[in-house]
Amino acid sequence: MTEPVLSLRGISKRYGPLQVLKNVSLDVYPGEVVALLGENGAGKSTLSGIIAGSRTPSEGSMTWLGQNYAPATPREAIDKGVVLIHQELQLLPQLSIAENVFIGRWPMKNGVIDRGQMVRRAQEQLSRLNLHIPATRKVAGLSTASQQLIEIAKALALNARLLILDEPTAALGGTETEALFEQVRKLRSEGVGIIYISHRMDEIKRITDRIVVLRDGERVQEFADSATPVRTIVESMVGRSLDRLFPALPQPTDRPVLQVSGLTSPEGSFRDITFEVHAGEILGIAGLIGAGRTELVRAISGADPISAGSIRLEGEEIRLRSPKDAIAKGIVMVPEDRKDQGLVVDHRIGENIVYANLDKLSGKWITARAKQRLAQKAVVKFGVKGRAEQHASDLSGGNQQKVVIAKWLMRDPKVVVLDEPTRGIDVGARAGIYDIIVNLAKQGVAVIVVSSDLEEVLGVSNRILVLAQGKQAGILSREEANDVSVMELATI
Amino acid sequence: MVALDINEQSGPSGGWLKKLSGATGPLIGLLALCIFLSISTDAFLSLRNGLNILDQITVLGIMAVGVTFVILIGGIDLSVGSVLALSMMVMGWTANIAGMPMPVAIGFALVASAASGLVVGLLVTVFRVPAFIATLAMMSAARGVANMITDGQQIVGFPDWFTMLAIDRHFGILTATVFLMLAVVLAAWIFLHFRAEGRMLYAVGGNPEVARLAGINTQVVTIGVYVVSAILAGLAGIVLAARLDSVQPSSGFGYELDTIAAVVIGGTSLSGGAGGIGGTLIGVLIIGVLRNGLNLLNVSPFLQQVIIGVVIVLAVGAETIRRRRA
Amino acid sequence: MVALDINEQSGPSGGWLKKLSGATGPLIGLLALCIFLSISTDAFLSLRNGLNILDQITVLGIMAVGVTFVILIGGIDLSVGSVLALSMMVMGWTANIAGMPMPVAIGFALVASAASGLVVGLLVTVFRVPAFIATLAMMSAARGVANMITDGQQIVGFPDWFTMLAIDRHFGILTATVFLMLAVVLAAWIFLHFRAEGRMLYAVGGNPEVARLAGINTQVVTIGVYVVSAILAGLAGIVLAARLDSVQPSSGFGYELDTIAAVVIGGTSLSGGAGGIGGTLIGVLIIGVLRNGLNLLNVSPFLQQVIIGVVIVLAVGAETIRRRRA
Amino acid sequence: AELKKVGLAVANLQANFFNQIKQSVEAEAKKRGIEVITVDAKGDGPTQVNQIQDLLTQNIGALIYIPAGAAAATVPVKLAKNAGVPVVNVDRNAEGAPGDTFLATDSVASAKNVCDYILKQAGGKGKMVIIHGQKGTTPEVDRSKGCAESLKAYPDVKVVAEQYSNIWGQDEGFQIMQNMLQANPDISIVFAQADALALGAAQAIKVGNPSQKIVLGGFDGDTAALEALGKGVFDVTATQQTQKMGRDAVANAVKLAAGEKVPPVQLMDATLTTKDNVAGFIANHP
Ligand SMILES: Nc1ncnc2c1ncn2[C@@H]1O[C@H](COP(=O)(O)OP(=O)(O)OP(=O)(O)O)[C@@H](O)[C@H]1O
Ligand SMILES: Nc1ncnc2c1ncn2[C@@H]1O[C@H](COP(=O)(O)OP(=O)(O)OP(=O)(O)O)[C@@H](O)[C@H]1O
Ligand SMILES: [Mg+2]
Ligand SMILES: [Mg+2]
Repeated sequence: MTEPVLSLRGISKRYGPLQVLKNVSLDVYPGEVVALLGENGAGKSTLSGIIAGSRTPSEGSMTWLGQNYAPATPREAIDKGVVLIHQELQLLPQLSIAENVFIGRWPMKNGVIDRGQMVRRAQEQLSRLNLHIPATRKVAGLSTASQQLIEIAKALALNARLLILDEPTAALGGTETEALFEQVRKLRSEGVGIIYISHRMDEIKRITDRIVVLRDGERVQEFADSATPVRTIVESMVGRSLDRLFPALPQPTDRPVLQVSGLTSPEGSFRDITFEVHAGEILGIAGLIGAGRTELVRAISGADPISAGSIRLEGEEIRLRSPKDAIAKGIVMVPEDRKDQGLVVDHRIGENIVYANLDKLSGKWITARAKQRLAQKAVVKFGVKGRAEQHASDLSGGNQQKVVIAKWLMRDPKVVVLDEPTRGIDVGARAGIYDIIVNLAKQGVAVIVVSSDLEEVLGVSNRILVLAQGKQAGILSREEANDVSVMELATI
Repeated sequence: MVALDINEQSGPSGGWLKKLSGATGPLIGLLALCIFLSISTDAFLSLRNGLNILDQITVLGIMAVGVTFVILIGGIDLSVGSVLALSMMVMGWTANIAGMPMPVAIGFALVASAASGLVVGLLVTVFRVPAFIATLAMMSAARGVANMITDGQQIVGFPDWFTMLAIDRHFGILTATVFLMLAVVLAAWIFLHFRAEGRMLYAVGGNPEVARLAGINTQVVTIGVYVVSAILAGLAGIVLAARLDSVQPSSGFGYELDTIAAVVIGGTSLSGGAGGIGGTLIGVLIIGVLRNGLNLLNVSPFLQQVIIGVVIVLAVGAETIRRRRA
Repeated sequence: MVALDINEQSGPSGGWLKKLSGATGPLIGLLALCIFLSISTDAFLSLRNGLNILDQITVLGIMAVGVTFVILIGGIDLSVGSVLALSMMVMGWTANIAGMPMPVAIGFALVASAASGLVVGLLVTVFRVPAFIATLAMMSAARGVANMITDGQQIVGFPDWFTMLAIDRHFGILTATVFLMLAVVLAAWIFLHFRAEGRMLYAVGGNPEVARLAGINTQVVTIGVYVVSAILAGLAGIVLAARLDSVQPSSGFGYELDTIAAVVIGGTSLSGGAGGIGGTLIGVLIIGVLRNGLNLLNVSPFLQQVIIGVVIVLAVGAETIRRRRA
Repeated sequence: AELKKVGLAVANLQANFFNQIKQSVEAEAKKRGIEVITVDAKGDGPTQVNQIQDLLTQNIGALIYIPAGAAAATVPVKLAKNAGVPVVNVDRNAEGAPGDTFLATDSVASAKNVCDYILKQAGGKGKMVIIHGQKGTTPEVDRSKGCAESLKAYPDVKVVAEQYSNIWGQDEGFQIMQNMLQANPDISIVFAQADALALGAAQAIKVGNPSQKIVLGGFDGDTAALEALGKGVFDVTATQQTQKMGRDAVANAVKLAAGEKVPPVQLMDATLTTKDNVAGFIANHP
């Protein structure tokens, strides 16, 4: 066998008293795709950061092509050919796509930036990913999916010898994921070493050669064969057996809670949408990226205005001018972007939970104890791994997501909208979130789940509304719905 | 279990000190300053001088409370000095030229202040003018109006009971104006810590979009905060009028930067969402004690400017170094 | 393949207007102002008055370039007025009291300015003092030092060739100082648009963490920007000295807010990462034309303050409304 | 009692006029072996009240008070009297609470002299502009009044524009003059109410390079301005006797501290200064 491009030996990382990585060793060979799996908070991103020079290990050593390797800055790592696609988007919204793709390494000619070349080369990278947007456009206002693809284009433009992809597909739909895989396979055949991090098991099986599992910062197991049954891999990740991902759905009642008819957005991102959700029912909303799902549910929860149509709650027509109106009436939304819309990440978990319940406390004295009780109850009830007085930014993505859900469910809502509820969340935690969703339905709540993960919509929905380019393509019952029928409607 | 509303900045443990929201560094600075001055001058450590300092910080203290609110929601207010002047002139004109009773004059002054705050609030929320620009414009406009009321002239001489508010030391200790400042500080502290509306400021400052999606009416909060800041600036103007027994339209020139400095020295973050009143009080005291001390030390006026610059940096830089160690 | 994003198709087209990055509203405001003044006063629309306005904005224009850089990286610089005074006094002292040749004096002045910028830059990066506080402290300290150089006295009378720089209109049009300002503006524009270092400012201002991960040395960029801003403030001080044929330590008082206002009116965002020199030039012109016009109209000084406030808001608010329509 | 320590509260050290008084007070006190504690209000009235409180805390024997702000505040004098400290007001005096004595230039008369001079120089006719100080301040009001009296005798002089400065600054003078020349190219007489304004205006005239001769008068007798006057940069000023004011202030403070009586108002002339007599003032400022 050839030399590994990168070897890690005994890497540990501590944040104060918290040990995030323990004695991790890993080799990556040219032309292979290594899957790095683990629960939220297992230390995958931390390890990636260490390899890419954005964090320094507390202990341990690395070698790069046989040489000692200890990058002090991301720049050093990039110069060697180690490229990391971060889990969080790292784009500058005010600059053009082309400038983002070449950030910090803009092509120069005669001492000035060669804009012509820059745009041309950026455009090439975009088309490799089937993204047909002018590279001169500003990043601001692009959908999350497009931004994620630009992030990938940024890495592709770097001629990496080792590419780390930290959950690149969390914000992508099926077609975009295919385009990405094609590029990954191409790089692999060119001898690039690849570390691939994802929570989507189907992807892991399709694209990776070898699976390394981290648990609580330790390397617990390696599966040389990607044909290993998912159940085995998952058990190794979570340290216990997970009998099923999706719980049994309850039978919905025939009492409609939310009725939407002819709903149209002012910008036309969705048009003439009509459906109803019953008490105890879970309605899935599926569609391709950019189909207008997020816009639709934002309008239902009062975050965006509508230009036509009506919303009825328990038979009564309601007008929503702001999220405040919707919340007061019992409609709450878990937004798709937890960092920008769901949480004040610099504030404590407890404070974040209180923020969603301030109207209940309004006019009364908020004592520390009252807040504490509310927050602690939420933390315990929804199994957040953390304490109420911790900062939200200290939690892993999955636990942050649970905090967002918890802050709303403390209100006993009538309608709960969840937009991409398990984006970036590990299988174990995912099962927990599905349990929460199904429990809500059991208690008679009307639930709407928007998801780009087809398995997920199929698994938790009583019925599925499919959107295609802003139009309602159809509603499928649980019996009618399968990946083929949903995709057919979605690509109309 | 640890109390929840401990400071917004650092770890979960710790006692009352933590309530100061990241102002531990400045607090240490303040104490060091006081110890140094007590040793190096005779006059500093005396009840009389302490009371003088309290007198001297009333105006700054009252304004700083309003500006703390503004900075907490991630805004900025450059208009407080001018609104203070506007309030003074409205009060002086109503009382001494229109001849109405003092309480009515004070009422008018506060209404005029509130109105300028409302204009700023509407500009910021409805017309999306950046707070820096909206309040800069108000700084210019309110000063102009204050000047126009009497064509730039001052007005002297108010009823005795009014000026006595700033002079009479009740129980031999606190003047009514100092008492007013302490009451404002206390009320603001309670409001921020224990009222839902107070916590809303932190939410809006932390992330306005998250706050809006959480059902907080960010526009109302923002407008309210600018109105309160302007009213407190107006109140500070009234206190100043009592202290000077006169009003003049050039009053409060340059106070906006002093006030913001006090708030930021006290640990409230200019990006919003973190900080509090306790820190602001420390910031105000640092500025007050420093000015008082430099005068007592007989430092030449030009050197004073240099020292003030250095101490401001030390007070804020100490906090950074303390945190880095932790 | 399904088109990804409807709005994302709107292309790269758009002419030179787009280059002004969000300053179209202010540009319209500037034009409206000029048209109004041309109609309402005879004196406004003449070559000579145009050249006067250019003369009058040189100092502000040069400082605004440096402050644009600072605001682009998400910082703020309150020290420019004081650094200007420091530079003037260092130059005056070196030339007239130490008796060295003018070019040496100018060199010393620029070195002193650069040093104060370096101190600010180090405070901001290494000691993590917020830029607002670091530059506020420098504002106080540099003013104090400027005063101490001559114990508050002014220095009058420089060589003829020096003062002629601000007087002699070469080819009957541009004085050397106006030419210098235009050169600074042009160089800055080219730097920001075409040099990698210029684009780094946008990256650091847009998101310092992203910039860091992309391998940009944000600390060096930040320090460099504060040094350049201080040097330009010092250069503005030299221009002012030539213009007034004298230096005094009170010069430049309050210029910091004027400068920031000009930059922000020109569409550069106070949160960093967006804006540019073209907009700043428009902002500087709006302020210059407005002051000139109000004087030509013989508007009373108090009313001028009100009008300036209103125009600032209109210039910035117009941009918002324009964008909302679009 | 013998005066050992005197407090000096200056309105604004950035103004040359006040700075000269300060230096004179400090020099005189040093000669007499008296300690001076100087504070600078930077033009802000409330700051000055604070500073005077601090001075009184240090048991000064007398207070030399140059009031800050548009007009004098009464509170500092009241505070000092409460503490039993005698007060020498300089330059400005507050109605209702005057100091024990008041030293100042007779601004109205001196301004009249300056205007008389420039109007005569201009041949008693022509277009005139006035650059005022900060609107509403005592010196601005007095100097306007003095000049207005002078103008009564010259019906052929037409005042075509008046503008106000905000901080009595040189660059303001420059800008205002430049704009005035723009609006009225044929003016021949300028009265600038302070030397800094006059210096700025002179520079603007130099830049504008008009065909007619423009007569320019200032006020104050700032050290730098006197030198400029000697070089013919402008035509006339009224030199205030800052050195004498400083010396007298200390002398009066000493007398008051000893319990002696002094006159409540002591006005002194500002000497009309032109190129002819300026040399003496430069060598030895009055
Ligand atoms: N700067 C930090 N300070 C303290 N703790 C941190 C810091 N960064 C990460 N952690 C902690 O380190 C642990 C590992 O985090 P990491 O982001 O590497 O997890 P991950 O495996 O990538 O999880 P996910 O699947 O959610 O992305 C978590 O418990 C996290 O809370
Ligand atoms: N902030 C924005 N500014 C401009 N256009 C936007 C913005 N956000 C979304 N859009 C556009 O609105 C359309 C619908 O996007 P939406 O986010 O609703 O799609 P979606 O089906 O929810 O996909 P996703 O999985 O990305 O959330 C897309 O064309 C998108 O580009
Ligand atoms: Mg991760
Ligand atoms: Mg979506």
